[in-house]
Amino acid sequence: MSILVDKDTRLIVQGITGRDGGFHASQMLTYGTKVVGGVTPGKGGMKTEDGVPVFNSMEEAVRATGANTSVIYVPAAFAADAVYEASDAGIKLVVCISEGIPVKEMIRILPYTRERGTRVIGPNSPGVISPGKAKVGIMPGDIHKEGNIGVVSRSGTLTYEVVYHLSRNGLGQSTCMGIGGDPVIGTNLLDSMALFAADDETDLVVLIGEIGGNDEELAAGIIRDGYPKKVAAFIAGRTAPPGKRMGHAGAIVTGGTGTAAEKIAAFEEAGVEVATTPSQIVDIVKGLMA
Amino acid sequence: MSILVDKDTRLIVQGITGRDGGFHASQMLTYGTKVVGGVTPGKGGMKTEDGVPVFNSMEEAVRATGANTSVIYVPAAFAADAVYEASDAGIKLVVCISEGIPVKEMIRILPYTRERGTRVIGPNSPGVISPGKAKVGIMPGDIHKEGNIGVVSRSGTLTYEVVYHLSRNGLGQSTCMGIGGDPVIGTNLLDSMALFAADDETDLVVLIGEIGGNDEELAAGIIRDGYPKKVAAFIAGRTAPPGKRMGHAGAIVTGGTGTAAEKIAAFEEAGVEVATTPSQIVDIVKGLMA
Amino acid sequence: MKIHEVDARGIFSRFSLPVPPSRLITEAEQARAAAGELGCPVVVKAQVLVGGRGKAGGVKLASTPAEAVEKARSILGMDIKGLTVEKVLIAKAVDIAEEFYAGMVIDRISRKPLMMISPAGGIDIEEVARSTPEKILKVKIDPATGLLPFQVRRMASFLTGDKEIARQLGPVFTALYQAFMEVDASLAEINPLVVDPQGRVWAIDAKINIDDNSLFRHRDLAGMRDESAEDPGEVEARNSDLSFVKLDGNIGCIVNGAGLAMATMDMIKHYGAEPANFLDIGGSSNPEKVLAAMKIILRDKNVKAILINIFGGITRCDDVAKGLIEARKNLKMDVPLIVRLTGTNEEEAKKIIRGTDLVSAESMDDGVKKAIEMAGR
Amino acid sequence: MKIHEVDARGIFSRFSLPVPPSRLITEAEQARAAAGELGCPVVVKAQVLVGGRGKAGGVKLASTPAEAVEKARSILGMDIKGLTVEKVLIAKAVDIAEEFYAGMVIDRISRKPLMMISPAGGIDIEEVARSTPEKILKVKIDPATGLLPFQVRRMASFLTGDKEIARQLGPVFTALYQAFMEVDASLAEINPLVVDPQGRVWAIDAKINIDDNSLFRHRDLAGMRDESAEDPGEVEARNSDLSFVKLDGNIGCIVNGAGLAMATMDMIKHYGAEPANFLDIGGSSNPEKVLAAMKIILRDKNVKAILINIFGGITRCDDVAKGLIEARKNLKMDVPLIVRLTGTNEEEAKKIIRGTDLVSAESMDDGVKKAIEMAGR
Repeated sequence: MSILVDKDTRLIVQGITGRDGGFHASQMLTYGTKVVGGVTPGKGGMKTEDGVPVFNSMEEAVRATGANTSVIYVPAAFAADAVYEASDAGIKLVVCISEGIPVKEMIRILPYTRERGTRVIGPNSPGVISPGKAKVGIMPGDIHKEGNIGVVSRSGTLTYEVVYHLSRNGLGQSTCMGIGGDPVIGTNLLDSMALFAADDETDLVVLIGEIGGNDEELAAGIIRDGYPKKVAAFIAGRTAPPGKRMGHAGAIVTGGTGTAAEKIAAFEEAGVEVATTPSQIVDIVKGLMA
Repeated sequence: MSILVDKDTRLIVQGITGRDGGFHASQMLTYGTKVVGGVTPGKGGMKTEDGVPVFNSMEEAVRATGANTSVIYVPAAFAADAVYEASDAGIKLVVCISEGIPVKEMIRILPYTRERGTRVIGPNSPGVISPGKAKVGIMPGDIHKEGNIGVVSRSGTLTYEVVYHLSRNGLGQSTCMGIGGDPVIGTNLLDSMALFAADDETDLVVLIGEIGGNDEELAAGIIRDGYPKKVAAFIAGRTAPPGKRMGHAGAIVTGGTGTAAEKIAAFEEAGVEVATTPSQIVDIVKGLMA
Repeated sequence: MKIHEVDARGIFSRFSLPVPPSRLITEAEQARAAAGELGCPVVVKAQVLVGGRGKAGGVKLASTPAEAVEKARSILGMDIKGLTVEKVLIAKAVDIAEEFYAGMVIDRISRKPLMMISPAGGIDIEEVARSTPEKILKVKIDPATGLLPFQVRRMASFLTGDKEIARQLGPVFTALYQAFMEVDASLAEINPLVVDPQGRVWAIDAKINIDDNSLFRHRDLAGMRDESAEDPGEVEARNSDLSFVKLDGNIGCIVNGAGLAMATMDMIKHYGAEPANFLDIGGSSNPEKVLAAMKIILRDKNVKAILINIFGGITRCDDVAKGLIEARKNLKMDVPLIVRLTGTNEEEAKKIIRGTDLVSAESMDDGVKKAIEMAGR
Repeated sequence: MKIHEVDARGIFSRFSLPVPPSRLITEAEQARAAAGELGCPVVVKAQVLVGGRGKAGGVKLASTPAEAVEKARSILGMDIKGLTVEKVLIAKAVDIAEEFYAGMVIDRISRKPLMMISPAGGIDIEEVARSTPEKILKVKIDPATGLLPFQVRRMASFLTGDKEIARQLGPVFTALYQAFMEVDASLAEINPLVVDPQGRVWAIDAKINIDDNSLFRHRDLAGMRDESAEDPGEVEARNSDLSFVKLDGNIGCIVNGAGLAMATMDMIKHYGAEPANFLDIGGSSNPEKVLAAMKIILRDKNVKAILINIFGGITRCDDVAKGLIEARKNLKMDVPLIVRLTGTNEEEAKKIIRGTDLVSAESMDDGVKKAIEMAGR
């Protein structure tokens, strides 16, 4: 198994004729992902250099290809519409790489997608990869390795950093997912943990959190109450000053809450060891696996 | 068994200090329904003549009484808010007797209540009764009799008429529900049939339809595809002229669709016998029971 | 509630739909100035609350102000499906290159606003739905999000391959949706939505029905009701909070509940006679309502008997009985009154009626049969 | 994005919140006319984008126009938490009988707008939340329905038992919600929301933060940004589409991705040094962005070494390498550049860098250690 994406993933790339969409469509194809089509309104009928057919709308694309998943690489002003369109067309998993969607749009999108049975990852997500099966997103495929560790993270490149160390030390992954750094996201830390809890192939979950919000504290509560998998954690932002947005819209300490110290304390109270540097995750995981 | 209401029903009457709310609260208490409280904003703290405590809000009422059901008798302009408030307070079944809620409110209410796990009956419903167990609504209790027939109807008094004949002929009911005559209602004919299908105590369902919409046609489709209970039907409005709203907001033949003839034909194609007068239902039911 | 085209145009204009300018007139001679101001050619359109005006000759083109007067004169006073034309609209004419249809209703099953568009505009959309349903695209709109850009693109490309026309259609769809929602419409139609030879889009007709249940919060719209276009009994019934529909038979009915009222009419027909009306006195009725109902039915001189069929629930039988006695006292009434009362406070009601000349019926069937028999005498 | 009180008051007024009239001035002498027009007493309020103005002496009462001038003079030019006061607001003063708090945010967990109200107004709401959380009522609002009447009743009765005050609070809550949603706010606060001795409700302070992600559709609001209240490096970074936060250490960082950037800062601290900044060059970065990042960091004379930590994904390592080479060419640069590049197009990048004076690091740990060592030389 694995979660979210695998050999049955049939992917549409929304914004495939853009620079990033085109580049990563190629990369995903090379990795082995079944990229069955792309969508750019007004450019339907053409094919990409890789031979992927382009459609004018998600409805056409899904009808023609039987796609079940989409990944979004469109500018912020059009990204919300791309999520709605994918959900309306019956897509079950939408991975939104695009960043910059206003929070007010997200709070309208998520009830809409839930009503239609669509799961959203992101926005501002690096994507989801089940090594050896499918890659949907922008992460470099070659740093991953098949295995039994689930990785969920609010960050992008920090996740690659952690995965890089895991793989080099022979610790493969079932699925690695970046949930995005915005305050309101389609699939949060808790949702992701529930997915991994139900996955036979995942034996251990690495949680990569950061300052802002209290998802990590809630995750710690779930672990304390009995989570079926082993857990290791890392929290970014110990040195972040309060009141400043640290890149991600959701990474901000406000009114003294959402600090890294609180999150680390919550995990430690729940018996979860928290790494102080990304590479230290390896030692913790090895310890838990032993 | 039975559906929706029974001895575990703990009822709040919304609008209990009004004429209708007060009268029917008494009637329901007399029938044996557990009327645990009432709500009228600004009148909290008093008790009704029957000793039912009145609260200012549904939240207070539910906290104080552990209610799981509410029934609404408030003017149209306040009825939508009463449904929202009940759902927000955690009420699982809201029976809306009030009529005159704009359709645009209903299409906002129903996603709201669904998200919160609340079932709405109505608006413009006469209520729900499980004879011998609980009565939530305005129907005269004494015409009902315990038994194994489920009755679902878009009408109020027409239902009493049919039930009256059933009971006088020894044919008791598991639950009788009026779903309301508006075009957009919380629980439609199909939803009601699904509830009866899952009820052990119901052996036969009497469907009382009328002109307008195509719920009856869809119900006929479900029966044709294999419905687990026997069905008898009645359709009101054979003589209704097209384009005229016949009392109920939803009872109108438009563009040649929604006629009684179409609905009767659909039922007959599905093998359901349709009575020509309310009293004739008795003969059909007796035939099916034999 | 139906409103006149002129009012629907006004609402559409408020939402920036491209409605050609127009003037409403009540005297033929006013057409001269109107046509002069607007510039000819103009269309002269009867303002009546029924469909099929065009076929009935109620819509005519005029190429000069003098011709506009002449056409207005021929239309004013015309009878269209029983309604007299008292007002005509003089509207700037638009040359037509293409005709589309755009309309909105609430979809009862999905419980969502539904926009319907078709490249086959200008004709009866119900006919299109029957004969060529593939020419209608239906798009459900989520009221929480409104009409979304991808839906606008889908609809525009269903109607046209022309990018410039498509660009104009987006705001039309959005405005139609907004107008529909804002005024609590049950129907809003632009038929036809036209493209002129220069490629400009125009909404040259407008139809809006308002959800009656919403009128309590739309005082401005309630004023658009045209009572002259309705049966006087129906107007009076509404003012007394009764539901009434006039029919052609001779047996009047007063019933509580719409379903039971329809079933009563159906039963009259079933036993071989014809109902004179549909009349639902509703729930919570009081004696005044029964009196009002009686007066409305007695307007109709065809009525030979009145059947009162009441099954008490929220309606209390004693209230109805009191109303009947009062009506009997106050109204000149030479038709027999057959009364069937069952349900809440039935015994009190029977006590009130006992000893009067009201004919008591034991059941609905009994009441209907007695009414038919007495009407035939 | 934070906006000044005066702009927040303007937005609140647009939604009919009861904001006392006011005038914005930049010269103390202007206070005389302002106070004269408004009528004394007036409040003289420093317009700075930080909290705690009152405690810092930036808010003063004046009972005559002359006193207003004097108070304005004392506040203009004042330094409040590192910001110089350049504008003051002269607002009509309101006598205070009761002080409430009303605020709105988006609740991250329920993903809904959240209104928070408290009878303990006028003080720091975070302090109330810590010490007496029972004095805060939180109400989640469904954006599909808006604030509902029952929620308004609940909130009003939480604040007051007075019916007349409650009647005024309803429209205040509704307007606060509408303003919050319309301008895509991430925070909107009225603190305090006061009742005067005559029982009238007033919003005497206003605070609004705007969701940065929404600025593309609020050109009018984007103009309310006060760059003078920000670090010049942060302004320059935003204009180059970079995320930058200035800190006090001596090791500059250029990192792709916010999480990795934070982890880099944390690691510098972990190994005993201090980061000079947070800087995320984001995804899809191009050579121009790397150049801009370098320039911003080099403004800070404390910086003794710059660590470039890139893990390529959507960012291509070769783009970054090109930017570095270009920066090296164009910028006067006397600090060492430690470069760690891993991921997409890593090999191409390494080819580009080979043979330059850039210090190559094999890992993040290696890069951080080398940067600390070189900064200490």
